[in-house]
Order: sequence, then C-alpha cells, then structure tokens
Amino acid sequence: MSEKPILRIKDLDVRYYTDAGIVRANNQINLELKPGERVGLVGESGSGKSTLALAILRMIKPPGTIAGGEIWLDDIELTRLSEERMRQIRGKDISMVPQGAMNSLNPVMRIKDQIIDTMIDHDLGLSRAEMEELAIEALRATELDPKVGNMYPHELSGGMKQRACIAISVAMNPKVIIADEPTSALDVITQRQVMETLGRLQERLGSAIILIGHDMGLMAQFVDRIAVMYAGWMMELGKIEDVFTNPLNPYTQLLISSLPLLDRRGEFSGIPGITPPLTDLPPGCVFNDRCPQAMAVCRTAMPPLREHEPEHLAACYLYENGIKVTEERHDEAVRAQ
Amino acid sequence: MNQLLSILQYLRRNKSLALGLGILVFLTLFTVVGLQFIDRKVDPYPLAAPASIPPTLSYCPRTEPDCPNPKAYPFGTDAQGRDLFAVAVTGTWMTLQIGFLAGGIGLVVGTFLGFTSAFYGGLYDAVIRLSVDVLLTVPGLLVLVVIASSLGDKNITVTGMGLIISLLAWRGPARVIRSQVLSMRERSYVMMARLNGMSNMAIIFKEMMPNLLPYLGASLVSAVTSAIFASMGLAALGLGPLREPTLGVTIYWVINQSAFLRGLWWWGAVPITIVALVFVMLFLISIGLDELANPRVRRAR
Amino acid sequence: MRYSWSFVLRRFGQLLLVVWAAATLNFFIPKLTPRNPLREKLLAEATRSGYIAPGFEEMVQAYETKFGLDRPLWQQYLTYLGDVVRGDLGYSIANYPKTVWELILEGLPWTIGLLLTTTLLAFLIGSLLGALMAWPKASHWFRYILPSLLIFGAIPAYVIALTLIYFVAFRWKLVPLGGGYSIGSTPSLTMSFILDVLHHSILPALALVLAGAGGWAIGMRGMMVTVQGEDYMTFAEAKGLKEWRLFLKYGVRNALLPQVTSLALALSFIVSGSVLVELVMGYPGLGTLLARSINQLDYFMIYGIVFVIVVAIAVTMFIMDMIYPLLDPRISYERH
Amino acid sequence: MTKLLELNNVTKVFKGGTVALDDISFSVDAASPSVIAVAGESGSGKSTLGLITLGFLEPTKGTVLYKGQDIHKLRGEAQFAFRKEVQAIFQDPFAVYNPFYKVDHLFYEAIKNFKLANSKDEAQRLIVEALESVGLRPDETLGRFPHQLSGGQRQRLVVARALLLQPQLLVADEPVSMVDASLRATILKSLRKLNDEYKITILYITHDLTTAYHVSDYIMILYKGSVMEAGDVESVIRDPKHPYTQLLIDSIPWPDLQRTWGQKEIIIPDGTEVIGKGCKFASRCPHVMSICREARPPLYFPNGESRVAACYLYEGQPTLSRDDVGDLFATVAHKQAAPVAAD
Amino acid sequence: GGGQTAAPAAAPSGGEAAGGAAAPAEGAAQRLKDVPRERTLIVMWAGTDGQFTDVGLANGYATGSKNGHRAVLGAFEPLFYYSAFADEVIPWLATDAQYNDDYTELTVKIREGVEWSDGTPFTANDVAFTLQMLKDNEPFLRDSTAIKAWVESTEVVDDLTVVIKFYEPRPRFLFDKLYGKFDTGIWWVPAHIFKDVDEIQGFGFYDLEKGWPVVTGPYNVVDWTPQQQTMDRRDDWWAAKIGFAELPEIERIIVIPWTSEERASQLMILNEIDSSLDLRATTISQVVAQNPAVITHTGRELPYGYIDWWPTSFWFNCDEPPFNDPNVRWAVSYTIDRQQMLDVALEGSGILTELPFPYYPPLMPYIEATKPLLEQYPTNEHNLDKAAERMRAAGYEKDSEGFWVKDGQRVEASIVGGAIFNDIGPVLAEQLRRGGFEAEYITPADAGTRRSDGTAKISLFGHGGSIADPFDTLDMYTSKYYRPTGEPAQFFSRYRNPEYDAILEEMASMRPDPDDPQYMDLYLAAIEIYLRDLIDCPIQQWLHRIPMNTTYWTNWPTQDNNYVNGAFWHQTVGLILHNLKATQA
Ligand SMILES: Nc1ncnc2c1ncn2[C@@H]1O[C@H](COP(=O)(O)OP(=O)(O)OP(=O)(O)O)[C@@H](O)[C@H]1O
Ligand SMILES: Nc1ncnc2c1ncn2[C@@H]1O[C@H](COP(=O)(O)OP(=O)(O)OP(=O)(O)O)[C@@H](O)[C@H]1O
Ligand SMILES: [Mg+2]
Ligand SMILES: [Mg+2]
Repeated sequence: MSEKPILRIKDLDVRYYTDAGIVRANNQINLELKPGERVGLVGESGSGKSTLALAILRMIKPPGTIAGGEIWLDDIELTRLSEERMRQIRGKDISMVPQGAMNSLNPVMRIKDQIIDTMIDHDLGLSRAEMEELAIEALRATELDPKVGNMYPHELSGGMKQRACIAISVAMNPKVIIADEPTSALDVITQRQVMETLGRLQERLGSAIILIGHDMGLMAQFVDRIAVMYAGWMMELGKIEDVFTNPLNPYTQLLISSLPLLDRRGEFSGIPGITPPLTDLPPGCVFNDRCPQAMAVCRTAMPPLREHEPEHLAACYLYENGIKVTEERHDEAVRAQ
Repeated sequence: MNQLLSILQYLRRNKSLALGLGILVFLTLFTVVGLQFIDRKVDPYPLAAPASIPPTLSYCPRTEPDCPNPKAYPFGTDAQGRDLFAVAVTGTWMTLQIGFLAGGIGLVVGTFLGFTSAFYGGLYDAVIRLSVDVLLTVPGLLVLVVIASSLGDKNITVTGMGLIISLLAWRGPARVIRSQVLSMRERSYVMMARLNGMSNMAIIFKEMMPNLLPYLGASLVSAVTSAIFASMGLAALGLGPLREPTLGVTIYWVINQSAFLRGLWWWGAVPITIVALVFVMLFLISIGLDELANPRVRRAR
Repeated sequence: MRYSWSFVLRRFGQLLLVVWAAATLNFFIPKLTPRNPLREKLLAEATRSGYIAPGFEEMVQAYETKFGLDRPLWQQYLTYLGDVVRGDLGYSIANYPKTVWELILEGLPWTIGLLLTTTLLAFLIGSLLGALMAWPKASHWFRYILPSLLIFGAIPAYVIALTLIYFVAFRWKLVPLGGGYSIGSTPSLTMSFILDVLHHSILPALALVLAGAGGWAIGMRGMMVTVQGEDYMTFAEAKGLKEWRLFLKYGVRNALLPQVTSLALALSFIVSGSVLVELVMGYPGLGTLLARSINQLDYFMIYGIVFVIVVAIAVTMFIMDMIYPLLDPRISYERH
Repeated sequence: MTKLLELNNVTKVFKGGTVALDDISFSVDAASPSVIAVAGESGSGKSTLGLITLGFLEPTKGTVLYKGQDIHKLRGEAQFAFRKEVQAIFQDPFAVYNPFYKVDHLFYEAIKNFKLANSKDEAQRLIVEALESVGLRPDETLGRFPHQLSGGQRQRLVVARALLLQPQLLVADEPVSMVDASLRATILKSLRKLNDEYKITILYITHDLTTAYHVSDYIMILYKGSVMEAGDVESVIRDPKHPYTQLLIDSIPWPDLQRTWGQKEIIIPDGTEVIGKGCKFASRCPHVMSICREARPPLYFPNGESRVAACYLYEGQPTLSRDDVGDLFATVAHKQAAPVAAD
Repeated sequence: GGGQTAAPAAAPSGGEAAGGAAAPAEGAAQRLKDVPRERTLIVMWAGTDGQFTDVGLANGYATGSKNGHRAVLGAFEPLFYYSAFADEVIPWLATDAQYNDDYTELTVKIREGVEWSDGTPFTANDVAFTLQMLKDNEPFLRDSTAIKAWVESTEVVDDLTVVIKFYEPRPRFLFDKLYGKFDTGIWWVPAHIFKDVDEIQGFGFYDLEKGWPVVTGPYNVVDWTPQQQTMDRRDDWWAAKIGFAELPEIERIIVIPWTSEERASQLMILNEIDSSLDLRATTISQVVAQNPAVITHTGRELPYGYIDWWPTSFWFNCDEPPFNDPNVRWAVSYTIDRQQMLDVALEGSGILTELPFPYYPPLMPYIEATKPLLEQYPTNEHNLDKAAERMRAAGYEKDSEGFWVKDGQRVEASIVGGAIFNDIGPVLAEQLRRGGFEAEYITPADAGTRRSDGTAKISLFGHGGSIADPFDTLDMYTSKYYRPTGEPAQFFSRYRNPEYDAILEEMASMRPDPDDPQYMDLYLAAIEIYLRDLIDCPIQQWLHRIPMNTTYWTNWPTQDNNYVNGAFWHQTVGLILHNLKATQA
C-alpha cells in the first residue's frame, strides 16, 4: 500500500453557526484515500457524515463553514481554490451519488439531458451528438436501457433512479466518488443490484469511493476500510475485518454487538443513552457519558485518533500503542501532565 | 424573560419580520401619540382648518397678525380644510380596520370552507369548488354597486365597507387553503389523531388548524393587503365612505381634486406614504411569517 | 398525448358547467338593484344638456318594452340564455343601437395589447426578481436594492400611474400624456402608427408592471427557497454545473411551475383588474367599459362583458390544464 | 377458535389502476397473540395492507373483519372500541407528531378520548409507566417538542403510547427503517415486549428481513400484492422455498464478513410478461417453467413443512385450499405442532 | 411634448372603415389629407373615461348618441342661432318665422340655396318631415313628446315655406324649438334619407362610403374611433357657395374623449388641446397660471367663466318630513355659509345667487324687481341664530352632541351630489353637520333615480329653466310635476300649492314681457311664494369655466368679445367655429 493517496483530508473542522449555538459537525477529521479504494463511513444520524461529504465538495452552505483543515486532491488544496476552479472539479474529479435518489433528479428534465448538462459545463468540447452518445454509454454502464435517457424521473422506479444518478456521477470518470447513503431507500434486492453496479463501475474506472451509510451490513459487503463517526468525531478507522472482529473503541464495540445476526435471533442489545447535541458536547471524550468503560481521563479531553494496530486507528484512551491500558495508568498519566 | 430573549434572538435572524414589526410599532406609536394632539371628531374632517396649507410647524393665520392661537399643521391641510396630520392619525387605523375586518372575515370563511371541503371531499367538495370557481367570475364592482344602490341615503360606513369587501374576500383563501389541507390530510399525525379517537372536527381544529397558523397568518396579511387595495379601489371609484378620512378616501380626493396639478403635493404625499408604509409593513411581516412557516428553514433549529 | 380524450371531454363539460353557472349568477346579480338603468341613462343624457324634456317617463317606459325589461325575470333569463348560446350579446342599453359585440371589439385590442402584455411582463420580471432574491449567490444588489423597488407593489397601480404621468409625461415630457395613440393620427397598420401606440403604452405598462411584479416576486421567492432545499439542487451543484444553469434550469424552472397556475388566474382578471389604470391613463380598454356599464347598470353590456370574461377564464383554465402536463411531466391525465 | 382479524379475499385497486393488493386472505387468532411480519419489496402492497387493516382504506373487493365484524360497518360503540383496540406505529417517527404540540399531546389525546384515566395524576402515572417500560426517562422526553427528541426517542414514545392503550392489534409499518442501527435494537426490543408481556398481536410490516426474522413469529412475503410464501419465520428465513424469497434472503447484506451476498443472480424482467395470468414472479424467476405463465400457482406445503409457498416447483405437494387460506397462520401453527399429510 | 405630430405618414391604401368597428381602418390614413396643427382645432369633451362609446352613431336621434348636433361637431345647423349673451337672433337655415295673431300658426321661410352635403337642397319638406317624424316616433326621440302634444300639422306651402299649426296657442315654440341655443333646438334630418329608415332611434347614419352622415354644416366626420373623432372642413359648403358666409378658417376638428380634469389640464398646459369641457374653479386657475396662452371667458381673471343657465340649489323633497316644513328648509339655508363655501371649496372664485335664475340681461328686470322681497327673505344669509329660531319653530331641540332632534329623530340631511359638485358638496355637508344636521355628502351611482323618485331628500342640482323668461324655472315647482315619493318625477321638488299653480297657469298663457305690469305682478306673486316657502335653496350660479387656448386660435368668445357663450358643445358651436381665427397665419 505504497500508492500515493488521491484524496487527503487533514484536520478538517466544519461548523454550523445556528441560533441554538455552534454545531461542531466535523472535528479534526483525518482521512486518506488511495485510488481504487473503498472506504465506508458509518455513524448514527447527525454524526456529521453528510457534512464531511459536502465539505469535500466544498458545498457547505451558510450558516455552515469549513472552519479549518485542508483537503488535498492529488496536489491541489481544495479549500483554497477559487469557486470556479472548484466547480470544475465537482462532478469531474470528485463526484457524488446522492442520498435519496428519489428526489435527486430534476423532475422536469429528461435523464439524458441531466447527464449532458454535466458534460456541457465541463467544457469537453464535444458535439451534441457525441455527448448524447456518451450519455447513452453512461446509462448502459449502469445497466439501464438507453430508452431511459428519454424518460423523466417520475417514470422510473427507485432502483432505476438511483442508477441514473450513478450514471450521472460516473459519466465524467471521476477520481473520487462520494456515495451518501445511496441505497437506504431501496429494498434489499434493488439495493444489491445498485451496489453491484456501483462496485463494478468503480473497479473499472479505478476511482476511490467513500460510501456513507449506517447500515453495517452493507459496509461489510462492500468496503475495504471503514471509519466510524460519532458526534462529529471520527472514533475508529481501519480495515473492515479488523473493525468487525476487533473493534477498539467501546462505541464501535457496542455498535457491532447491536447488529442483527442470523444466529442470534431475538436478541436485542442497543446502546443505552442518547447522542448529545452537537452544540453542547460533554467535556472530554464525546462518548464518555454513554461509555461503559469510561475513566476519569475520558472527561478531560477528546482523545486523538491514533494508530493502535497496523492501519487500525481509534480515538480512545483505553489504548496506548495498541495495548489496552488500565484506569490507574491513565490517572498517573493525567497526574503527570 | 427567557422567552423574550429568544424571540429577540429570532428577530435578529428574521430581519424582514423584525423590520415589519418595527414599522408596526412605529405606526402604532405615531398614531397613538398623535391622537393626543388632535380632536378626533373634528380635525380629520372638512373645515377643521384653513384649506390648502403646506406642512408647517408653526402656523399663524395670516388674518390675525398677533397670532393669539397658533396652531401648527405638520402635514399641512387639504383643500377642504382637513388637518392631514389628523387624517394620518385616524385614517391609518380606519384603513387597517377595513383591511382586518374584510381580510379576517374572508379568511375565516375561506378557511372554514377550504378545510371542510378538502376534509370531507365528495359532493360537498365539488359544490364548494364549483361555487368558488363561479363566484370568482363575479366582478367585485358589480356587487358593490348593487349593494350601494340598496343602501339608502347614507354612505357606506367604514365597517360596512369592510363587510362588503369581505363578501368576496373568502374566495381566494378557500381555494388555497383547500389545497393546503388536501396535502395535509395525508400526514401521519392526522392518521394518528384518528387512532387517538378524535372526531373529524377535532382533527380539523386541533390538529390541522394550528399547523396552518403561520400560513394563515401569512394569508391574513395578504388578505388584509388585498382588502385595503379593494377599499382604495372602491373609494377611487367614488364608492366609499366619502367623508371618513381613510387613506383610500383621502387618495380618492387627492385624485378627484387634482391635488398634484394644484401644487398641493403634501395632500397626496401623506396618504401615499402611509399606505406604502402599511404595505411594506404587511409585506415584510408576510415574508417573515413565511420564513417562520417554512419547515425547511425551521429544521435548521 | 398525456391525456385521454375522455378526460378532455369531461374537463370540457366542466368548463361548460362553470360558464353556465357563472353566466346565470351574473345575470341575476345586477337585477338585485331597484335601479332603472334606462332612466339613469336617459337622465344622464338629459342633464348633460341641463334640460329634462317633457315626456321623459313615457320614453323610459317605451324603451323598457323595447328592450324587454318589462317582462318577467324568468322570460328574460331564458331569452338571455338562448341569445348567449347563439353568440348574440344584444344591444347596449346605454349606447343603442350599438351592439355589445361592437363595443367589446372596440376595447378588446387595447385590453389585450396592454394588459395581457403587462401581466406577462410583470410575471416574468417579478418571478425573476423573486428568484434572484432567494438565490444566495446572487449579487447583494438583488437582495437588498430590489426589495426596496418592490415597494411599488405596495402602492396601487393607478396611484403609480398618476404619479408617473405627472412627472414623466407632464413635467419631463418624456412620453405622451395618456391615450392610446397620438391625437391626430389615424389607426392603420403602419410602422409609425404601431410605434406611436407602443410609445403611448410605455407609461401604463410601466405602472402595471411596477405594481404587479412585487406579488409575483414574493411568491417566487418562497417557491425558490423551497426548491433550493430539494435534493436535486444539491445533486446538480455537485455535478459541477455552472451557476446560471443551476439557477435557471434547475431552480427557476421548478419554482416557476406552481406560479404558472396562479398566472392563469391572474390572466383571467386582467379585464376587471385594471379599470383604474385605464381610467387614469385614458386608455380605451374593456375594463373601463365594464366599470362604466356597471355604473350605468347597462344590463346587456354587463352580461356581455362578464360573459366574455367568464369564457376567457374558463378557457384559460382549460388550456392551462391542457398544457400543464407539457410543462410538468409529472402531471398526466392518462388514466383517471 | 375466535379470530381477532380476518381478511377475506381483499383486493385493493387504486385510482390510477395500480393493483396494490390482489386477493389477500389471512386471519389472526385471538387466543395466541403473535408477531406476524409482512415483508416484500417496495411497492408490494405492505403499507396498503396495513392501512386497510386500520380501516383507513376501504378494500376494492373483499372484507376485513375485526372480531367477526366488518370494520367498515362498525358504528358507535363498536367503532370506538375498534379504534382503541387497533393501533399503529408508523415508519416516520417525526411525521406522526403534530409539530405544533409537545409530544405529550399524543398521550393526553388518547387518554382523554378513550377515557383511560379519571384524573390528571392518573393520566400522568399511566404515561410514566408506559415510558419507563420502553426504557425512556419521562423527564427527558415529556414536555418537549418532537424536534427536540432523537429519532429513537420519538419512535419509542409511539411504542409507549401503544403500550398505554393496550390494543389487541398493533400495525407497525416499518417502525425501524428510519432509525439508525444502534437504536433499532432498542425499539425492536420494546416491540417484542408488547407481544410477550402485554399479549398484543403485532402486524410487523417491513422490507427488512433481518429485523423481521428477529421480532416475528410468522412471516408473509408479498410480491406485487400477492402472497408468495408464508409461514413460520424460522423456516421461511433459514430455508426459503419460493425463488422470490430465496432471492430476497440472498440479497440481505448481513453484517457478517463470512456471509457474502449475491449468490443468486437477479433477473431483470424483459417487459414481455403478461399481467394477470400465471405467477407474478415468473418473469424474474430463475426456475421458471411453462406452467408458471399459465395459471396462478396455489399455495403448496413444500415437504409438508410449516409454511406455504406459491410456486409450481412444489407441485404434487399438499396444497392449502383456497377456502382455508384464511386460516393460514392457524394452519401453519397447527402444522408446526403436528404436520399432517396431504389431503 | 414628444411624438405628437398632427399628421402621421400616409398608410398604404385599403378598404373603407366600416361604421363603428374599432379595427384600424387601413384606408383612413390615406383618405385623410394632411392638415397642419395650426389649422386644426382639438377639443376634449364627450365620451367618458377616455372612450367614445358612440362610435358610428351620427344620428342625433339614436338613443346612444350624444344628441342632436353633438354627434358630429360643426356638421348640423339650426334654423336660427340665438346668442343669449349678445341677445341676438341670427337666421341661418331659415330667413324668417312669423306667428299668426293668436299664436296657433307659425310660418317659417327657408333660406334659398341651402344644400345637404350630398347635393340635395334643404327645403321646407325636410322641416315638415322632421316634425312629422318626431310626432310619429313619440316618445323615443328627443323633443318628440312636446312636438306631438303641441303640433297639430305641418303644411309645406312651397320649397321654402312651411306652416306649422298648433293645437293651442304656442307663443314659446319658436324660441324653444327653432332657435339653436344652449342645448335646445330641434335637429333637422334629411328627409330623403330618413324616410326609408324603419327605426329612427336605432339608426346609426354613419357610412363614409355612402357619404353619411348627410349634413348641412361646414364640417363632416372623416374618421371616428373610440379614441378620437375627426371632422374635416367641407369646401363645398352651401353658405360659402351662395356667399352667405365665408368658410371657417379651421380645416380640421379633432374631438378627443374626456377623461379627467387632471388630464385635460395637463393637455391644455402642454398646448395639446385648444379647448375642453369646463374645469373646476380650482383647476382652471392652475391652467391659466401655468400656460400664459390660455384664456377664459373672463380673460385671465377670476372667476374664469360665465354664468350658465343652470344655477345650483339644494333641491328638497318638499313632500316628506323633515323638509316638508319651510322652517326646516330655511334653517338649512341659514345654516350654510355660502361665502365660506366659495372661499374654501372654490378658492374664492365663484358667484353666489339669491334666486334660481341665471343673471342674464333679459332676466335682470325681474331680478331687480325682486330685491325688496329679498330683504325680507335673505336667501344668502348665514345666521345660526335664525336657523335655531326656525328649527325651534319646527319643534326641534338640540341634543347633547349638538344635533337637532324631534321625537328622538335627528334630521337626516344627506346631500345627493355628483362628480361636478365634489368641490362644494363635502363643505356644504360639513357646514350642515356643524349646524346640527346629520349630513353627509354622497354620490351614489343611481343619483338620478334617487332625485327623480324623491328618495333623495336634499340634492345638489341645477335648473336648466329660465333664460329670458322667469316662467320656465318657476314652472318647475307647479304641482303638475308632483308625483308621490317613489314615483319618478320630471322635476322633483314635489311642491304642491294651488295658489302658486294658479299664478303660473296665468303666466303660461301670456307673452313674457317685463314691461307688462300684469306679467311682472304675477311673477312677483310667484317668487314671493317661492321665497316664503324656500322651495329650493339657491346656492350658487353655475359657471362654465372653459379654458381656451390662444396658441393656435384666437377670437374666442369672451366677456369682451361676447358674441356667444363659449361652450362649444352647445348648439351655438357653429358661431364659434365661424369666428375663430388662426393665430399663426
Ligand atoms: N444546514 C445546516 N444548518 C445547521 N446545522 C446543520 C446543517 N446541516 C447539518 N447540520 C447539523 O450538523 C450535524 C451533522 O449533520 P449531517 O447531515 O452531516 O449528519 P449525517 O451524519 O449525515 O446524518 P444522517 O445520517 O441523518 O444523514 C447535525 O447535528 C445537523 O443537525
Ligand atoms: N394512494 C395511492 N394512490 C395510488 N396508488 C397508490 C396509493 N398508495 C399506494 N399506491 C400504490 O400501490 C402500490 C403498493 O403500495 P404500498 O405503499 O402498499 O407499498 P409498500 O409495500 O408499502 O412499499 P414501500 O416499501 O415502498 O413502503 C404501489 O405501487 C403504490 O404506488
Ligand atoms: Mg446524511
Ligand atoms: Mg410502505
């Protein structure tokens, strides 16, 4: 894994300045993405997943703003680009497969035209006929009938709409695809179809993909690495096998144990308590008030995301260089500071 | 206290509402304080003052050199000797009275019909819908002329004017609210209310109505606006309480007596400014309420 | 074809029903007054010369018989229905022997020319302004200066018209002082005459557009705010579309749809809606004609104009229903 | 055996011509309250079934009986009792709250209308009890507006409300699909509790077979408004017989690195299928036979097990006669106890 | 101003304008010759709200037309012109008219050489035909009721002589019907065309192809749309041919429809128009001030107008309480302050009147003779004490709010007005209000009906009666016009007094002559009753304040050049047209 990352997010902070206070939606997010890699981003509702996606595309709208950090696409730093340069990158270099495909297509435009629009605005220098050709190709690539190009969104089923969205997103051969809950509104069969299509295309194009969702099952089936978010912070990041078999952060542990499995019928174990509001986080680790293993140190500051095992990072005071530590040692450490 | 603070905080963000309410406060203060300086029964009517005096803060009638009883006409007087300051002070309220009466009744009736028709559907709905469509074709002027000619030898009163305008003012709201309710009827909480054993009327009034409140508020503003427009239009056609110093009637006299040509610019400027102010106020409040009512804006909590 | 013939037929039947009901209602309303339009008319004529000739009452009665106004109401109603079906709107009482059609046709071109155009212009301009007001990336100029221009929407059109006339036409002499065309020119299909007409329509058009655009802007602003929250706007932006395309093809295009329905309604009010502006401008439109007919209680004129309005409204609505599916592909009347 | 709910040949055709339900019959036994899952892909008619059961929709054909009485003919007292005894939980835990009121409104209205309490205190006590039994802290939830609560809290409040009303039948339409993974378990647990402790029969509508598997006793798989397979949840999920069910289960993304999805190919229909004749799934079925396009398959008991499948692959096996479809779950339950031979 | 050229470029040829249609007539532009502005007279009147609704109704007897000569300005001529101001009769289409001794026959001599515009001679036959037509079409046509009641027959002696025979002595027929003055006088129709018309009142008489209307006057209409009516000079006019009169200098007359005073004033100030309907006292002063070229009857001095035959009064319904009591009527009169009305509403520019007569020279002897009576009955006095006295006499007391009450009833004194009284109306109402009457000024759309059926208890209205003879106005108060309230009455005082009726009956049969002491005594007896009972309450003289623009035309009728009254919409318009001289020769 010596390949150069295509996308690097460094210490990204995103804030929404609302009446109720400052929403710290993304805090110190660090993530690297290599070409062809599939990274999953999970976390409960409101944990800042979509915000991260929008931040990468620099589409955070007021009252939100990127408050700090850097986003590198290859050698370009996105947060400092002009709006026009950024626009050219959107859709072409970084594209998005939207959440809820149901409403993501312009209801009064034919599918084909919605694909072509992207091409026109990225100045490919193609003739109309050539672009139509490309659009049809994009549809074919997503296993849609070319006829679909002449249809309006409402004439398509949910799965077809989602494919159409994918067709639009990949039409420009992007280097990074961000898929924000692309299938959460679909039933399992359609979901599988769509995800298979997306996976195939991604492999063909060699793009990196960030899959956002809260369905751990889907993640298990699709991604190579997974990042777990909680209340705007990244709690754990690692290979999917590592995270599933050996979750480090207690939050991840609880999350995984609450998953329905075939051989555990009728057992339900949720995570007690509720997520704190992002405007009013508890001091220390954001999870400390729900964490069964919380220690005194956990109430001091948010632990940084550190590599505790090879390519397995976690933000938790329970570990030091991959070794689980006891509370006493921590207290010592705190005292030492 | 806390609540007041949060309201103020909200107003800081919702600038239109704040500005609109600001104008409202200003107009209220202006008229309420103004009332102390005038004789409400005399000053806004003809012959209360020397005619055609430009705005002046210190006025002495030319006829009396030593000026024993100086009276100022800060807004001037009109050609019939109304004190335009008194007109402004009393007329604003009269105008709003017409507007709110007509707009209010129009909205209440319209809301009731809109609600029931959308909620019960069927033949009732069809009848209401058809009636509204048909009634929409009746020229308002025609109705007014018919009423005016059966009115006897008095002018329409301010209240009467409001009532007459309200006769036709319900058509629009009925139409619009019906479609609002139609979409609302499918909401889950309406189903939930039924599961709670609530009656149809209870559902309409307790569940649906409150949620339309911001919307109704906005509609009230627009209903009031159109009612004031209507009253001014009718006054401009000479069908109104010609003696009463409502803003519409004042504008009627301005036009009728060629005030601009005669150089009596203040005669027109006073009512037009206030009308514009009133409308800007309603307009801003309406935009503000709109924002308040828009769930997408609210969601950002 | 997005709709079936049976739908068109049903919709057409509905149209006829509305026209009939509206025509009936408008037949009876003016009959509610105790006034005698003939006496009013003849009196008005007589007092113009300051002189009421003897035999006046006999004249009134003779005319009543002549116009059939002395017959029972139901007979008058049936006659009226029959005439209307044949397209015969009869004579104007106040302008006999001029027919209602003659008078309507005299006013119609002006009404259509001015009011139709200004209503559409106000719609377009207002909608565009409203959209820009809600567009976060639009220049601040739009968001702060234009709303203040919208204050014009707060002043009745005829007051705007009056003020405009006073300054622009009378004091500064930039445009003609009202009227449909220059005094001394004769209507003809020549360039110079058409330009003359356009020149004369600048002020009334300006007044109507200024007064009307505000309302559209408010509506559009609201819709645009809603549309901007839609997922497809986010997705379209993520596609890297250019600003104007995003604005027009994705934003405005969708926000405009609900406005179109209101436009249909607004179009149907152009006749009755602008009476005062026509009056102030000395513009020879149908609105003035209607207002006067109502004042004179010229039954046949009222019936005629209202009937034309009703048909216009019904037909506009019908046409709107028919073209709406073309504007909004989601609407379809295929199966119902 | 008294029937709590009975659907007889219910068909629902919507205005646009969509056949949402096609001749559905089943019944629920009053004596043994169970959780019955209704599953199927989007648009298969699940919600329609729920709404018809609740009496919010009227079937185009067929009847819905509640305790033996047609629910659309109920009047007065009986109607009122039906309203109280048949309750629901909906998918969107936000939309069921009237945003104008605090969440308490939902409880107080119910208590007031159904006269569940004689005093305010008693009402309060009832509410607190209900909240606590779904694991909510009253001081954290009551007196707040819906948007001030998390999705999980909102949904559990609805469950608590159902608990408070103690209905006989609860229609739960996708109660957890909008809730994230960590809360899902908590809510399902509460649902289970309703059935286990309060003996409430639950119609659990979902497209998520994993949760269906976890909470329900029986399951009914719908496809385009028709029953494809039905029976005891353990056998249906662990060993699906109908090709459609097999496909469904194969497509579940289990959070299990060992179980990869997508063993079965998904066939996309070519659009030539004839609607109304034969098996509805024929055009997507990998095992399609000519007979499948001829006539609607009856419900077979494959291998005499405790479930039925509408598929000709099991031709020759005993069938559930049309008249008995109504007793489907009863029969299945019976079979489970003592499988019987074909007739 | 921009854009107002008198004649636009010629249009391509095309068909003729069909009568009345609004569609732009392609032919019109070509048919019309170019006439420079300085040879064009542009006046603004007729029409309402900026529109002519009578396009194509050149027949003055058509119901919707503007009546008689007004349909097409300068096109129709009377037998005699009469100028009240010059007190002069000018024979025109006729040369002479003589009564027999008992006033039962009138012999009219027609001028030789008068021709209709289609070349047909105007003869005695046209006069006889017109009178017969009026008799036959009673009551549809203007004047028809009177003619039917008065005229027994006509006899055409020869082409130039016609004898009109009456049932009874009709000494006023000549003045009333054959003199063209103010707005009265019969309009003569061409017999050769009208004889084929079935329904006179439904006949448009406008078809440029056929040369209709057929007229005798020096102008005929050439273009007519809802926006303007254009009349061009007929150079083959009979009077020029036979040397009776010269062709007028005006080559074209354009009439544009009236909209509002504001617009008329603006157009006047910008020299777009040469004259208009009369303006209000307050506006005309502005027009004069803002355009030095504009003059009025009194030049550029107050009151800018001349007295019309239409003095304004408060008309009462004398048959209904409370105004059936002369005390109350007098109280009203004492309550109003006419001078204040003048000062405030008319900016000081009006003329009050003590009697319901226009102060015209022929009437002055009568008015002088009334002076002593007016000492006793001061109709113009503002005196609240006297008002109170009268009210108490009528049984009224003031209530706490200062209103007169009797039997718990306040005096409802709403004043029915009309647009032309909008200046004085509100002021008068307010004066009454302050004097204790529950008054309001109203302008209902059905004001006419309310006046005529008596539901209006007080109305502001003029008289249109006497010009040279007090009889015409006084006759309006006789009981022959009495109708119970609710029934329409031609004159609406609803005053009944047998004594008064008797006096008027006697006057009716006499030739009016101020020098005849018997006639004068009868007059004084009648006017004393009028004053004693104050049948109506004189307010002001009605002034025609007509702006006249000297930019293009001079020699307008003014008090220094008093050849006729200046209303160009009156029958005497011909005299004005003949007198106007181009300013820019
Ligand atoms: N436009 C906005 N204004 C204010 N706050 C916002 C806005 N958008 C998001 N937030 C807040 O930011 C936080 C993160 O939101 P985000 O949409 O990124 O969450 P998410 O993880 O995508 O959740 P979900 O799973 O529900 O999509 C939430 O608390 C949300 O309320
Ligand atoms: N009110 C309605 N009018 C017309 N068609 C409807 C209506 N409600 C549902 N349908 C149609 O009936 C069919 C069944 O819908 P239903 O909502 O029962 O499906 P579902 O199984 O609940 O789907 P989902 O999983 O998406 O909720 C669908 O094709 C749907 O489009
Ligand atoms: Mg999200
Ligand atoms: Mg559903």
